[in-house]
Amino acid sequence: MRVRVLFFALYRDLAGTSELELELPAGATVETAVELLRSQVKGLARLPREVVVAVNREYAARDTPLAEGDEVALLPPVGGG
Amino acid sequence: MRVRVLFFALYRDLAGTSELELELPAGATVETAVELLRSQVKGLARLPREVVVAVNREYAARDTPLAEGDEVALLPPVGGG
Amino acid sequence: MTVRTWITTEPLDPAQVLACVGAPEDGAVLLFLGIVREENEGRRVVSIRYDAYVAMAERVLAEVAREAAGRLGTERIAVVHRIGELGVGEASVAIAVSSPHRAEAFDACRYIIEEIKRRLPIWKEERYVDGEARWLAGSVPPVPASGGGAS
Amino acid sequence: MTVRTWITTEPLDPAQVLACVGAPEDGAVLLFLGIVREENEGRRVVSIRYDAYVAMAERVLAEVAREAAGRLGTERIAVVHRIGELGVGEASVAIAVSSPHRAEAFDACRYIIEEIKRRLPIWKEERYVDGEARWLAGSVPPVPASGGGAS
Repeated sequence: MRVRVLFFALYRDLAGTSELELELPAGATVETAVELLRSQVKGLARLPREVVVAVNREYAARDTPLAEGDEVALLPPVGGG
Repeated sequence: MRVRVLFFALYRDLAGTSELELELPAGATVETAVELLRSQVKGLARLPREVVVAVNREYAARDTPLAEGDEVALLPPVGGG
Repeated sequence: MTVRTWITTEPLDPAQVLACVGAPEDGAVLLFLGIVREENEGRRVVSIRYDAYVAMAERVLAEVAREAAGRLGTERIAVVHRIGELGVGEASVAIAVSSPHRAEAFDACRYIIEEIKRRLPIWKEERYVDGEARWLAGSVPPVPASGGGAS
Repeated sequence: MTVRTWITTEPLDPAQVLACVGAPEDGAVLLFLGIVREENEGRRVVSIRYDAYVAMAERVLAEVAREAAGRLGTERIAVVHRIGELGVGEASVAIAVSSPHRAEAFDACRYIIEEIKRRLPIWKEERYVDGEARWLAGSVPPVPASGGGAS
């Protein structure tokens, strides 16, 4: 399956892009996606362990299962105001 | 000595005036003035015990000594906002 | 810039009060408005007449604002209290504060309105749709325990 | 009247946000403004660039405001967050609430700004007079402990 991955702020700087498509094995979770990105995308090897992930615009746990077409966002620690 | 007495809100309604001059004996305190007013001014016999008094625009204790020309105000419980 | 407090019979202008505060080092601005409500204790209100011991209210309001400045850490405070007859929806009090951080702004703004309700020599006569009017119960302000003998 | 929240790149207008709240039954109106400060952690700031995951920030901001409405007891809440490049003294966030009594207004307004700082997917890149820029450290938002197995 394929998901759409978004990068913001510092993680966009690390990834060198704001967005990419990622091919994942069946049964993949958020954790699978993060580890794949870490190994496949130059710059993301430095992604910290505490990376926050949102799936379809909701904060998501590491074991959240992913589905075809999901929007997966990698977020540095946040804060408006 | 003479002091100027001011009445506000409900106490002005009770006194039937917003202001009067009061002649006091030497050594008079706030308490002296309140008791004199209570006995001399029709309507002020109903003045409650908890009457708040300000002398020269400062909240004052009952034993505060008064002086010639003081501005003594009888205030119902207050509250702006 | 310094603490500004005043009493007025004119309608309040929130923008004017806000314009009294703010500085390059401030990250938080807070504006509070107290408004005449259409209902109080189950009765339909037409207006409230605010009576004041003006000279003393000006003094106490300035004192409250100075105390709040101590909590706020800045002098950027503006407080205005309106008196006279106010209709439903009209503002009786406007408080603006600004400070580098928000915690102090919330604390100081809240302090000012609480002390206004506790200590300001102002009285409210509420007027109802049925034509009746009554003085609202106030609170007994803090009074010194003793005048301390002869002055 | 209902809760209103939005994200914009335009300068904020406090009067517009204030105008979104207020009702005849309300006695308290509170307006909070968050402002770009000229100094942070001892460094002289020129501007802050606010980056956002806009679609999600809109969703989270609406969620925060709905939670605040539960505390406030009214739906009279307006919150706007600005993004893009903001100079010193410009407002990044404006929050207005109104309610019958002041305690709930202070509580709800404070809740909204705290949750905005804790949960809103927005990031700040601070730019300094020396030409340097850096992403400010944010906070880790509350994330569900488990995705709960297959969906």
